Amino acid sequence: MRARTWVLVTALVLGFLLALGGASQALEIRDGKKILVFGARQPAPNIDPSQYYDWSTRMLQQCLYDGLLKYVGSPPKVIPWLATKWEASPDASVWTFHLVKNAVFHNGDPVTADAVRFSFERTLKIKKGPAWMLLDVLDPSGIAVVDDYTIRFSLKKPYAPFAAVLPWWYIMNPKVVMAHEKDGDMGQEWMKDGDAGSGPFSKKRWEHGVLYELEAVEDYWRGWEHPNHINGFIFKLIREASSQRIAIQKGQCDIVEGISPEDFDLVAKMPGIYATNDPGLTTFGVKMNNQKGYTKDINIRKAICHAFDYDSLIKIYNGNAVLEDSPFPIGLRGHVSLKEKIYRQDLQKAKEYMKKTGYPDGGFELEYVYVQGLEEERKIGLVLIDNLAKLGIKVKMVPLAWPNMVARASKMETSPDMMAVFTTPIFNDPDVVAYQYHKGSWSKYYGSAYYNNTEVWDLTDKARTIADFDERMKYYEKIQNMILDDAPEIFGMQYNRRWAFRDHVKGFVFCPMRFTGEVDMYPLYIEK
Amino acid sequence: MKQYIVKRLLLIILTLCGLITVIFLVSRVAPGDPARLAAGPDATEEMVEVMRTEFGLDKPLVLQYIAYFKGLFRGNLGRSIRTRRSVLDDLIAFFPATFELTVFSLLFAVVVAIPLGVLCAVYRDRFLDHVARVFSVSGMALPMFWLALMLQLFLALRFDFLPLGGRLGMMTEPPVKITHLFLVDSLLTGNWHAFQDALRHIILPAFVLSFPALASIVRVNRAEMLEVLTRDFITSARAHGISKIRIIGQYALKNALIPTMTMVGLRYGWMLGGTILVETVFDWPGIGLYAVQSAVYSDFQPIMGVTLLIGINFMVANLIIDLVYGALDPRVRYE
Amino acid sequence: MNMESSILTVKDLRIHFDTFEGTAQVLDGCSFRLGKGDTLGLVGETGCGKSITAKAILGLLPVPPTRIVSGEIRFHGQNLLSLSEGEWKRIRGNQIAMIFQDPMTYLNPVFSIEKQMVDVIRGHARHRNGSMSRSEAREKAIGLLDAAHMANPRLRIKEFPHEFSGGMRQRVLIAMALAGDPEILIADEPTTALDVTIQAQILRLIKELVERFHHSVLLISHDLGIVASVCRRIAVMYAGDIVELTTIERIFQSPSHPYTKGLLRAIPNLSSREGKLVGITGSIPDFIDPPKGCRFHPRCLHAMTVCKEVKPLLEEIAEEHQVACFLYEPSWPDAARGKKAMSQRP
Amino acid sequence: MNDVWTNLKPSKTSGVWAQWKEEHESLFRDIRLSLYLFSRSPLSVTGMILVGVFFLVVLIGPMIVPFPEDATGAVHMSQKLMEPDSRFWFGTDEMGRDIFTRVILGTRISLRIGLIIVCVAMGIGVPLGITAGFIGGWVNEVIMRITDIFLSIPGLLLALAVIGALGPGITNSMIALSVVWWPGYVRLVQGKTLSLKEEAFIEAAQSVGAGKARIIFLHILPNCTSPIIVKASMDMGMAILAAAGLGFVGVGAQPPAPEWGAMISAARNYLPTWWWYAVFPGLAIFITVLGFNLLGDGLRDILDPQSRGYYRE
Repeated sequence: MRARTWVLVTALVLGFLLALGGASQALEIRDGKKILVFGARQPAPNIDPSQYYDWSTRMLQQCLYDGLLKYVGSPPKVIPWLATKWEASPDASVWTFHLVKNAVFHNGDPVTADAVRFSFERTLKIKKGPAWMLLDVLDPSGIAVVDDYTIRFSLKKPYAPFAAVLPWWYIMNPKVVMAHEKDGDMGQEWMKDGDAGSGPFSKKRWEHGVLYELEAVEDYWRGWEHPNHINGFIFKLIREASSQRIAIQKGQCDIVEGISPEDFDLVAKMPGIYATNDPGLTTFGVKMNNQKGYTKDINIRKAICHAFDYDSLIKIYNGNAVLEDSPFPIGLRGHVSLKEKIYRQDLQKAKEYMKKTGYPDGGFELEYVYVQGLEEERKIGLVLIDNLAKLGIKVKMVPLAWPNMVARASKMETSPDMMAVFTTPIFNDPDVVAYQYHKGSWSKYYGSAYYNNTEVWDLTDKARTIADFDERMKYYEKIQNMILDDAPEIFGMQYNRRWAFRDHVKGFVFCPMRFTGEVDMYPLYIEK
Repeated sequence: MKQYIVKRLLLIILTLCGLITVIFLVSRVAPGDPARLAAGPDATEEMVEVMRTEFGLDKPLVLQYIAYFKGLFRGNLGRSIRTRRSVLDDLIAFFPATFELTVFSLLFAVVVAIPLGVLCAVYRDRFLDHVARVFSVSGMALPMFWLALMLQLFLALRFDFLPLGGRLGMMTEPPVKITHLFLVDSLLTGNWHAFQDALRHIILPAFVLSFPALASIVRVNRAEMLEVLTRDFITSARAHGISKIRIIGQYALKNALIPTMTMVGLRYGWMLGGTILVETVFDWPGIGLYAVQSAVYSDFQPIMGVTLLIGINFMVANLIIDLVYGALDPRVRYE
Repeated sequence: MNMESSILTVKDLRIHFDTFEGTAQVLDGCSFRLGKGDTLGLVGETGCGKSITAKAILGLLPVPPTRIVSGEIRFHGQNLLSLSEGEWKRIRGNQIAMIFQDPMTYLNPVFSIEKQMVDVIRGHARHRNGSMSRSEAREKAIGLLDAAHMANPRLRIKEFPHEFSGGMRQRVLIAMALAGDPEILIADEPTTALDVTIQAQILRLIKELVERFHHSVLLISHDLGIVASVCRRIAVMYAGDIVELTTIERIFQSPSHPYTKGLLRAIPNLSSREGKLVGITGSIPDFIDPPKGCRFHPRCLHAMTVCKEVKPLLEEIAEEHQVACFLYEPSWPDAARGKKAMSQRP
Repeated sequence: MNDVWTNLKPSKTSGVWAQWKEEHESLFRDIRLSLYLFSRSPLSVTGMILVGVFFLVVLIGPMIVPFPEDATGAVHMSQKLMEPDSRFWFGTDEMGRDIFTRVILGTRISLRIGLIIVCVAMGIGVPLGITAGFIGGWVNEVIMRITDIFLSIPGLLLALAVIGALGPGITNSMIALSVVWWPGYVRLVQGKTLSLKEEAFIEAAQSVGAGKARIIFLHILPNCTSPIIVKASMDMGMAILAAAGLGFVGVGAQPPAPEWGAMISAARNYLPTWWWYAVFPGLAIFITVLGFNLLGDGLRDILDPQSRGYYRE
């Protein structure tokens, strides 16, 4: 009797579950609108363009807001957006921009020079997010509204890359922002979830920790490139690589950003799915503390550079990466290939360098600090343990939460022996990378090497004041060579940026200036 | 009775204060520099300072401590550095999910475990009993997170009838927020589609979360039943010709339920802890997940918030259990 | 007393009790009869197997660990040991009811007296295949409590066991026992758990009720006095055997079995629950390997060689007087008797 | 039944020393009973065997594993994520390391975790518990209130908070778990001590003027051991489980240590295709914890019957 009841119960339960069983759908067509689903690992809890940016945040900002200029394509080009054209004074210190006349914010207000001034001022005053990019070259006082559709920036000092920065400074609607000001916070509280933009998409559903839904502004002032453009998309948080892979495989997502290299190769072969594979500008390097501990000794640094198995980097990415051949990323404006000079694994050389040090056969331990939970960095650390063991150097893996890592890097004394760092040039100009080796970058996470070469610094300072690029190139070639000779870090690789798409998603344009998972949703369209 | 509850509540508040102090002290051991994270990686020193003042991290520890309490009374739990939002807002956003999950799991566990426990006691050392015992012992040995992964692997992937994670399908409009518990709200608003979807999503996580609880409640209930069934009043009941069903289902069970209740209360707390793991696996947007992410980020205000909230929950739950005692056992008096 | 009039016959009942140390032979072939309106007292030290006998009669022994090895219990000629659980229910409370040792533990602590009594009463009603409403049952319960001399039952019936004194609870239990007005009332040490003054009241109550309702009574006690005050006949039990079976008068006039004599000598301190007789040296033997032959012989002053070998059986030594002791075997030594005795052993 | 039992026992007699004798007589009897019960419960025996195997593996692990270096940081990118076969019984992981090796050597870490946490917890909890129970009064109040604070939230959460502060790592997670584990022992021991204080033989001992220390060490402690042992054996399993949990959310043991929880969390990214990576470490945890739980169960049934089918944290 018992047995039977149990069988019955289980049967019922199973039946119930099956009854619940629902088919999982691909692209959602909701009352004729084409809504994409984008699977992302990282939330965007604060989308105020003046307060914060990271890849997920900026992806949404790019949808809700417009900048004066915009980065598109690979190699990245800066194209006019809210600005139609611009002029720079020969010494790169005064910049004038002419705005389009037909741009409107989501609430219908026109986008005017005032709005532009307000937006730049706001960011500079709040001193958060992108502020650092211009903080020491631009003062609010330096921003002049010439007429409704013309604005002029007079910089404190010449700054050649100025235009390259502007795509990341989004224009907000002063009326909307100030309408929500609370005790002089310039609307910071409200703008966390607010929408004061003129971008191609507007806010629809905001469920923090779950998803964000945006819908297309059908009469976007710049129009849409394709008649079948998407009518909106859901930015869905799927924190696990494996879950993302399943989501795309089952068609619960139309685009996913973060699945493991192994999985990318698998899904790429699946019917109904394609995966892009584009060389990125993000470099991986293991910064070594040039001024403290064992790694102060250039020979030890060179020994390490020669001991490291660079091919394993490629293997970790299943072949979807290229090794750096210079301190500057391949594909960045001003990069010079130093193939014959760059360090490659050569235990012989490595051992020779070790001989020149006080520790011919190692016998000491180095810290390898990396970001808690970053798969690739963890794997690379494991490779280091394996490789440096051959020099008798022990490696201690120290995963840290990002803030703690940044904190450690902020002081020369605490900056780790070796620190895994991914860096993406924030704008397409050699200065942005060169400056990482400048004293000015000390105490920044990308300056954690505390690279110390006054000559390089002077060259960098000089180069950024020259308007003519070919002239500047000479400096940067020199800089790249000098940095390489000092072996301040293990120059690693640039991994390929990959996304997996359901194949009805078309029109994706890759741009290496965008961060890791960031996709420009504007040009996407559906073809079924 | 009234004084009893008041006294208990006071005690709870006292404990909470202690809790806050402990966590606060712990939190300030943290090596990290929250302000720097808040400012963002590229921030200049100047920008970091802006953040530091904004988060009040520039003040000495004691002042921060006092400030925290002050804020507490104004319902201000500080701000999360990771999400850059007020912790209170985050908790309000995430707690209902956790609450729904734990309560659902607990109900499930109780409803299944108590009859099962009784059956095991009645059919002691018979097939069912052995099965249930093996199951209940292993129930407590199974790593929740692993069980979760395996279920995802085999149930959700192999046969496609249960969703992998989340609280609702992303295309399902969440029901009108009344209690913020999707299952309840969708029923209240008669939104059958949402209800079905919510149910489908909660089954796996709830099952995993309830598994250990189920196991231990079965054990306790079985043991209690066995013990009660040997008591004299059972013998006398039999001697007076009371039917077996009534003896087991009423005379014995009501006695056995008393200790079982304690375990239930205890388990509620453990479940709240378990959400840390389960929510991580099932991407369940609750405070467990919130806590983990905050911890990994050593973002402390949220951790304190969560600790506080769960502490309150746990203690109130136990208070309720103690009150349930009264209903079950006439001998209990509240002084 | 003759076979026909007896309604309950216990014959050669052997009960074993499995412990991890071995099998305890707690009842070793005990036999007695109970006639209509008869009142029999079962006396012996604590743990001589009295309660077990009682529980056996109601089929309340937990199986395992107890095993009824042999013998039969006949109620109106029907062997109770062959009954199914379902049939038992009809007997229990309806025909044979029991009053228990310790009123503290025999009432369910989490239910009101009302509920417990109502359940019992309606249960009986159902067995008499006529159902009864809660309110009716309640009225009857109140009546019974009243009969058991419970002060204002109508109020107190609502209360829970822990709100009653020991004596009161015993009254409740008695009332419950009467609920199905049974033919046989088994009272297992009904007063031991109570203090002396209450004891008297309860005994008086039982006597009164017996006279009123003409139950047959099996009163189990370690206290000769108590038994004497209620019963007409008495069976003395030692270590699972009935050693002497006779009327109250005779037991006091001419106690025959050495153990009985010991008991009488020991009366004063018998009620001290030490399970040890001052009148007799030594204490109850180990049930797991009991002494061969007469179980009493290790403590017996008159023990003969035969006692160590052969187990004596109950023999009529006078009208309504049976003793199990070789001292009263007229033609001893007699191999045949010995053999007969032997052949009786399993 | 009861009266039969009382008679199977030797009759009581009064007096301290006689009582002592009785204590011991019953002790032997208890031991006989224990062995009998234990051998009669298949589950307990299974537990015993599982734990035995566990310790065996801890001891001979390094001798039997095919690729010991894989547990200490060797990587073989060329053979990553290979299916289980005759060479790699459990397959290989994302760095081409032999999962079998790592699972086997993982036992050592788990054992260390379990032992340290339980020992520290006992080291803190037992003395506090006895002090609280024995001295009583405000001392008791203070200790128990503090204990309550720690028991007022789920252990895992508190541990998480502590780690959040100390930073991830196996040592820190052990510290964190010890911090949340001791209150259980305080509760247990304090309760036991209180009840023992009432016991006749303690009072007797006091009446004959035995010193506090003497009473604690000769009477109270020995009588607390059974429940402590039982809890400890249970906690071994639970501690291992908890540590694995922390490893899984990524704040526990760190690479290249072959800690099971951490292995599973790394393996997550390779589900479902490379299922074996996640499956085997999980099984290892399960079997180990199961062993300790069963053993604890068995022990409790025989050593500490009054605590019946379960114990409380």
